[in-house]
Amino acid sequence: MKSWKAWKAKHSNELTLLLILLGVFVLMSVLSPSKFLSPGNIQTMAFQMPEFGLMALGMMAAILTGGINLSITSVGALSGIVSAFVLSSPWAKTNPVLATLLAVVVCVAIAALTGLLNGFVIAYVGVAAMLTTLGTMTLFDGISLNLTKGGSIAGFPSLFIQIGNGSVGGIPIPILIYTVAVVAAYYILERSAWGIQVYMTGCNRIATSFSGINTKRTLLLVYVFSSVMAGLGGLIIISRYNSAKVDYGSSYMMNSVAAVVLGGTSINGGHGTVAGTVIAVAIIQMVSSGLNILGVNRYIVDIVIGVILIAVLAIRSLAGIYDRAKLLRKHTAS
Amino acid sequence: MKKVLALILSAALCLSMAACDGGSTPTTVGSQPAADSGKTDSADESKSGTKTIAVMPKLVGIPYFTQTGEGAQQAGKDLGVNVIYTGPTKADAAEQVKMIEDLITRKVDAICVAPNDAAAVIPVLQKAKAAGILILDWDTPVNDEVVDASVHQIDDKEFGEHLVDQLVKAMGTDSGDFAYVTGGLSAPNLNAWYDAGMAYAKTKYPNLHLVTDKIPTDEKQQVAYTKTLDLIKAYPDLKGIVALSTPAPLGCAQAVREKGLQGKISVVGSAVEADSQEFLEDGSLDSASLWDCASLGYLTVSIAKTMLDGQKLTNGMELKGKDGTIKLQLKSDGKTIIMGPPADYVKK
Amino acid sequence: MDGAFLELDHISKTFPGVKALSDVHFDILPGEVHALVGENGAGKSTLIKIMSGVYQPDKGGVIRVNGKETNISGTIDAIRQGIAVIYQDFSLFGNLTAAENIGINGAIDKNRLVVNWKKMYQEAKKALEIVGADIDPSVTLGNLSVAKQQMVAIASAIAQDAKMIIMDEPTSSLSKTEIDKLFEIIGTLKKKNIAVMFVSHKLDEVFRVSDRITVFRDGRYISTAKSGEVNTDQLISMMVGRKVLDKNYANLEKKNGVALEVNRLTKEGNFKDISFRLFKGEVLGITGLVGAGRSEMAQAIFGINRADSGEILVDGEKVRINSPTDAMNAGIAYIPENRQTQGLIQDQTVESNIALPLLKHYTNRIGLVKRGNQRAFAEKWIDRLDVRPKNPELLAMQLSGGNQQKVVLAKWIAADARILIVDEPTNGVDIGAKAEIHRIIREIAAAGTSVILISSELPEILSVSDRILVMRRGRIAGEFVNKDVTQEMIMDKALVSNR
Amino acid sequence: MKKLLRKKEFSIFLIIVFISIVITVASPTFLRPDNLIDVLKGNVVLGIMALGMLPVLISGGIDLSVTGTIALSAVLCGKLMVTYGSNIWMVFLLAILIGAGIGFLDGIIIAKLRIPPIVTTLGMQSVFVGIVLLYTNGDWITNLPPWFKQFGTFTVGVLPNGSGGTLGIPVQIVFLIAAGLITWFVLKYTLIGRGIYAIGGSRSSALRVGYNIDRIQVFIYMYCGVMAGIAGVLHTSIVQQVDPNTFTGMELNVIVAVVIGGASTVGGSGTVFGTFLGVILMAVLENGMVLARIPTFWQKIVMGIIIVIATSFDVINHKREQNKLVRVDIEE
Repeated sequence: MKSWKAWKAKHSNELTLLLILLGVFVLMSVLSPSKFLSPGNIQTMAFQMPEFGLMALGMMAAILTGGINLSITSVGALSGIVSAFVLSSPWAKTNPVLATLLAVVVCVAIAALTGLLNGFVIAYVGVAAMLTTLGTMTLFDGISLNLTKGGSIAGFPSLFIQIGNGSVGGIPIPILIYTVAVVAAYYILERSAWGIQVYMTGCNRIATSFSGINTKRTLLLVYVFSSVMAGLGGLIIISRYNSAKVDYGSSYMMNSVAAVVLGGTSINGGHGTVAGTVIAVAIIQMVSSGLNILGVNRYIVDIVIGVILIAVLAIRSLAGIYDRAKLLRKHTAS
Repeated sequence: MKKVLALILSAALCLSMAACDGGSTPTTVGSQPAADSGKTDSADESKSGTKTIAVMPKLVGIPYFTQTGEGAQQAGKDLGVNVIYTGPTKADAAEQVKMIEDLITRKVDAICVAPNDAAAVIPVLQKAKAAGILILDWDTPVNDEVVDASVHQIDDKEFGEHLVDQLVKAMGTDSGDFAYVTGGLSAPNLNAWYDAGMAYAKTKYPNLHLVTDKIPTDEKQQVAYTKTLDLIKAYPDLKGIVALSTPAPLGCAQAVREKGLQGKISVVGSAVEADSQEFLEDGSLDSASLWDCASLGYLTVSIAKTMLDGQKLTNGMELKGKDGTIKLQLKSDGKTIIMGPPADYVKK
Repeated sequence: MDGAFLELDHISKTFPGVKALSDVHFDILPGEVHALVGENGAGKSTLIKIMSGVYQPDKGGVIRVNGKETNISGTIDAIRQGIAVIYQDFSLFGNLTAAENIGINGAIDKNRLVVNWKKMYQEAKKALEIVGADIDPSVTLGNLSVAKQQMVAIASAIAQDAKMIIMDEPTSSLSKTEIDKLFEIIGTLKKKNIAVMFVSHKLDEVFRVSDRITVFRDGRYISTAKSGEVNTDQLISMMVGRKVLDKNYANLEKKNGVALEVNRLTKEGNFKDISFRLFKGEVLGITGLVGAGRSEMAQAIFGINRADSGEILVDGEKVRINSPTDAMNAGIAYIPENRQTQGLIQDQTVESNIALPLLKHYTNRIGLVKRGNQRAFAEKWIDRLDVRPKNPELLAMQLSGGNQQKVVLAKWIAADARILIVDEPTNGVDIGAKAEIHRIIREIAAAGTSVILISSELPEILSVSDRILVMRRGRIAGEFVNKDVTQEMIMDKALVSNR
Repeated sequence: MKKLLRKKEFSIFLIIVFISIVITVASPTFLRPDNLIDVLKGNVVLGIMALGMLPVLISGGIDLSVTGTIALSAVLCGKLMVTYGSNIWMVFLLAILIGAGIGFLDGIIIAKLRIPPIVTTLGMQSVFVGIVLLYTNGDWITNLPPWFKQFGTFTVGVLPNGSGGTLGIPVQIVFLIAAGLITWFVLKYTLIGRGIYAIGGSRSSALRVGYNIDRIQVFIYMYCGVMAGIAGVLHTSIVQQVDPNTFTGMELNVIVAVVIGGASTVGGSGTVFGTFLGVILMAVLENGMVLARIPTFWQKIVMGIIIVIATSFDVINHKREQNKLVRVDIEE
C-alpha cells in the first residue's frame, strides 16, 4: 500500500494525463458509440498516431535539454524523400526486399546527418537551438524542394507500402513500429547512462560538465536522436501515403511541441517522461479524430487542443506554486 | 489538486463540444443531415434511408472550393441525398488521408475526392473500396483503377494549352518574354497545366520565351503581388504572365495595375469570376479562364447519385446538371467524364 | 553611541539549524569608515543582509537610524533610509549603460513615466565625478573592468544620496592600483560625510582605511577598537580567538611518492608559474584571499578552463588535461566552490547526483543503468557519509547545506579518485557538519587518497592539512609544513605584499 | 569606429551590404528607388510585427500568438468594413483593441500563472487561429469599401524614381516608420521600456531595483499584440482583400527577423535599428532571389544557409570577447 502511494506520488503527472485520456475516450464514446468505438476507428487511430508520436518523441529529446527542434518535420520529409528515390528506382522493382531494407537504412542515415548538423551548430558553435533549427528547417525544406522539384515521388514496392498500411494479426504495422520506438526511447532516455546525462544536462549543464560528463557530445547526440525519430516518422508517412512530398506532415511541428509540453516535459529542460509524451500524443489524437468523426468543424480541433494545453499547464503551475508554499511553511515551522 | 485538473479539462472539452453545435455548420455548408449526424448519433449515415455522399476538396476555405461546395450542396438538395462537404484546412495530403479514413468510419456511401496528391490517397481509397464505398475523384484525377469514376472539369492538357492561347491573344503577338507564376511548386494540377503549356508553347509559339522558372507564391495573393513586382523589374522586357491557381492572377494583376503597365504586360490565368471582375475592369487582368466551379460540384454529386442508384454510365446519357439536364461526355475508358470547355471571363 | 547614523543593538538571527548571529552590536557615525572583520561564518554577511533589509532580525533586536528606532522592511526601504549596499556581484545590469545603472533607481523611486536621459547623464556624470572615476557614462557596463563596475555601483549609491555605503569584500578582485583608487574614493566619501562600512579579510587594507574596527567571531560580537589602538597581531588573535586548534594532521613529510606534480602552470589573467608537488595520502591546504586565483588554478588542473602553459604530472606521468573527462581518467576529481550551481544538480535526486560521475560503473553491456546497483551504491555512501535524511530519492535542494556538501563529497569520494581537490568545502555549513567534513577528508587521506584542500578559513586549513601553500594575486606566496606554523604567519603571507 | 565595429548590428549591416552588392551586380534595378520602395512596402507587415516582437524578446520571452492576432484583426476589421462601411478610425481602433486584448491574455497568463511564454503563446495561437478560421470558414473577404482601397494606395511626398518620373511613399511605409519611432521611444525613454531591458538583463536585479515585473510583462505582450493588430489592417490595405489562411507560419519569420537583427533569445539585448536591419535583410533576400535570378528551387536553400551562418557568426564573436576577460590581476 505504501509503495503504491510512493509510486502514485512519483507518477502523479502521468496518472492525471491518463485520467484525461480516459475522460476524452468516454466523452467521445458517449457522443458517438457506433462510430468512435467501432473497431474500424480504433484501428484508424492506430494507423494515424505513430507518425505523430515519433515526431513528438524526437521533439521531447530536444526539449529535455532545454532546447527545441523546429526542423523536425522538415527532417522527416527530407529523409523520407531521399529514401523514396531509392524505392522508386527501377532497381527496386526487381528486388523489393533489398530496396525496402536499403530505404530504411538510407532514411535513418540521412536523418542522422541532419541531426549532426543541428547538434554541431547548437552544442559546439553554441547557437540557440530555436534559431539553429529555424534556419535548418528552411534549409532542409529547400533541399527537399530541390530534390523533388515540388512534385511527389511515388511508385514504391508493395512490400514497402506494407510498412505503413499493413497489419499483422489485426495490429497495424505502424503501431508496432511505434511501440518498439517508444520502448526504445524509454530505455535510451530514462534508463541508459547517456539518457541520464541528457536529463542532467537539461537540469544544469555546468554542474553536469563539472561531473566529468562531456555535455557537448551529449547534446550533439540528442539532436541526432531527435532527427532519427523524425526520420522514422517520415518513413511511415511516405509508406502510408505511398509517395514522398515536401509538405507531408508539416502540420505536426507545433503539435509535437504541444504534445511534449502537455505530456509534462518542462520547456526549460531536465524533466519529463516518455510515458507522459505518449499519453499526451494519444489524447491529441483522440480529440482530433473524435471531433472529426462527429463531423465537427476541423477548426474546433485546434481550439480544443490549445485550450487543453493552457488549462493543463495553468493547473500544473498553480499546483507547483501551492506545493512550494506548503514546503516553505514546513521549513519556517521547523 | 491533480483531480481538479482532470475535472476542469473534461469540462473544457464539453464546452468546446457545445461550441461545435454552432461551429460545425460552416464546413458542411447547409447540409443538415451531415451537420447534426455527429451530435445526435444517428448511427450510420447510410441507415437513415437517403444515401450519403461525401465530397472532399483539396482544402476548405478558398473561394474556388467554396463554390464547388455550394454546387455540391445544391445537387444534394435537388437529388435528395445527404452531401457531406468537408476537407482539410490546408492542402496537406496527410490531413486529407486522415479525414478520408474518418469518412470510412462514418460509413458514407460514396467518397468523391479532389486529391492533394494522387498517389497519397490511393491506399486509403483502396481501404474505402474494401469497405464497399463508391469512389470518385474530381478536380484532380487519381489515375488508378481504385476509382469508379473520374470527373474532369476539363482535360489538364487542354487547359494548359488554352491558357497559353489566351496569353498570345492578350499580348496580340506570339513572340516575346513571358513568365509563369504558380500557386505552389508542389500542386500536381498546376504543374500539369504548366508542363502542358510549356510543351505546347515550344511547338506552337517558338518565339515565346520563358524568362525564368515558374515562380511559387504559396497560394497567397500578397506573395504573388510582390513576386510579380520583382519579376517586372528583373525582366524589363516582360510582355506576359500566365498565373496559375486562383489567388495568383489577382496578385499579378494588382502589381500590374499599381505600376500602370496594363498596356505593356498581359496577365491571364485561372481565377474565379467574382474576384477577378475588378481587375478585368481596368485591364490589369486580361482574361480569367475557369470552368463553372458550381457545376463541377453539382455534376460530381449527380454522377455519384446515378451510380449509387446502380445505373451504368454511358456516353451521352441524360443527367441532371446544375442548369437543367446535360449530356454526359464519357471517354472510351468508361469512367472518365469531361465536363466541358472552360469559360473565359473577360472585360464585360 | 551618540550621533551615530546607524546603530544596531542585540541583533540575533537564527535559521533552521543554525544561529547565524547572536546578540551582536554595531554602530557607525556619519563620515566614518568602520571596518567589520572576521573569518568566514563569523556572521558578517548576515549582518549586511539585515542592514540592507534582505533579512529581518529575530525579535528583541533594535535598529536605529539617526537615533530614531526603525525597521528596515526591504531592500527598497533600506535605500530610502539612506543605506546602500555594494554586493560582491554589484547586482547591476551588464547590458545597460553606466549612466542608466546609476540613474535608474532615482527614476523608479520617483515613478517617472518618461526617462530624462539628459538629466540621467548629468546625475551620472556628477556621481562619477564625486567618485572621481573617469568613466564614460554612455559605455555599456558589461564592457567595463570589475573595478570600474564597482565604481559605478558606488556612484549609483551616491546618486541615491545614500548616507551610508556598505562595501562587502570590495577589494577581493581589484588590482593594487585599483585598490589605491578605491581608497581615494572612500576618502572623498568621508569628506562628503558619508559613512562607509568596510567588510574585509584583508587586514592591511582595514588598517589603511578604517577609523574603527569591529571584530565578529562565530556570530558573536567580540569588540570594537580605534584602528590606531590595535595592531595586526592583536586583531588576528581577536578574529581567531584563543581557541586551541587540534592540529590532527597525520604526520610531516610522508614521502611515499608524489601523486601530483604541477610545473610552472600559467593562465593569462588567472595565475602564473604555479609549481608544487602533492604526496600520496597527503592533505595539502591551499589558502589565500578570495580572488587570489586558487579556484582558477584548481579548475585548470581539472580541465575546466585550460592553462596556457605549464605541465601536470600524475604519478610521474605527464598528462594532457583538456576536459573534466580527461582529468577523471587521470584520477583527478574536483569539488567546486559553488555547491549550488556547480557542485550539485539541485532538482535531481540525491541518488542520481551521487551516481552521476560513475554512471558507467553500473551500466550493463548495452549501456543501461543497473538501478539496483546504483541504489545500493548511493545508499552505501549516504550511509558512510551519514547524509541526513537517509533518503536517496530526496531532491538535492531539499537537503541542508551541510548535507548537500556531504552529497557532493560522496559523489567524488565514491568515484575513488586518487587526487581529490576540495574547494571551500565548508562554505555556509554549520559547525557540526563542518567537523564531520574535516573528519571525512582526513579519513580518505588516511586511506591513501591525496587531497588538495582550498579554503580561506585558516582554522580549517590548519586543523586538516599536512602542508600549506599560500597564494597571493595569482602566484604561490609561501609554503609551510603544518607543524609550528601559526595563523598569524599564514595571514601575513596571504595579506601583506612582501614586507 | 572601434565601438561601431563591436556593435552587434554592424555584422548584419555588413551582410546586407554584401548581399546588396551581389544582387545589384546581377540586376542594377535593385537599387532603383521604386524597387526599394516596393521591397519596403512588401515587408511593412513583417516589419511592424517585428517591432512588436522586439520588446518581447528583449525581456527574454517569445510570442507565437501574433499569427492569431493579425489574422483575427484582419478578419474582424474586414467584416466591420464590409458589413457596416464604418471608417478608417473605427477600423484601427478595433484592430488595436483586438491586439491589446489578446496580448493582455498572454501577459496575464505568463505573469500570474507563470506558464513559460513559448507554451502560453503557442496555445493562444492555436486557439485564435482556430477561432478565426471557424468564424470565416477560411473564406476570403472581398469587395472592401472604396475609401479603404484608396487609403491602401495613398502615398505621401515625392521621390525621384530612377527613370525620370517621381513616386510617392506608400502610406504603409509611413506607418512602419511611425511604429519604428514609437517603439524606439518606448524602449529608450519610458521607464517601462527601460524595465524591459532590465528584466532581460537580470531579473533578480530588476526586482531589487524595484521594477514591477508583472506589470511590465503584461505591457510587453499587449504592445506586441497591438502591433500585430495594426499590421493586420495594413496587410489588408495592401492586398485589398482578406485571406484568413495567409498568415500561417508568419510568427517564425518575424522571430527570425528580430533575432537576426541582434536581439538575443535569452533577452537583454536588441534595438529598433537592429530589428530594421533584420527585416531588411530578410526582405532583400526575398526580393533579391528573383532579381539575382537565383533558380526557384535553390532559393530556400540559400535562405537557410544564410540564416545559420549569420547567427553562428554572431555567437562566435561573442565567445571571443568573453575569453578576453581577466579574472585575477597577477602580481609581477
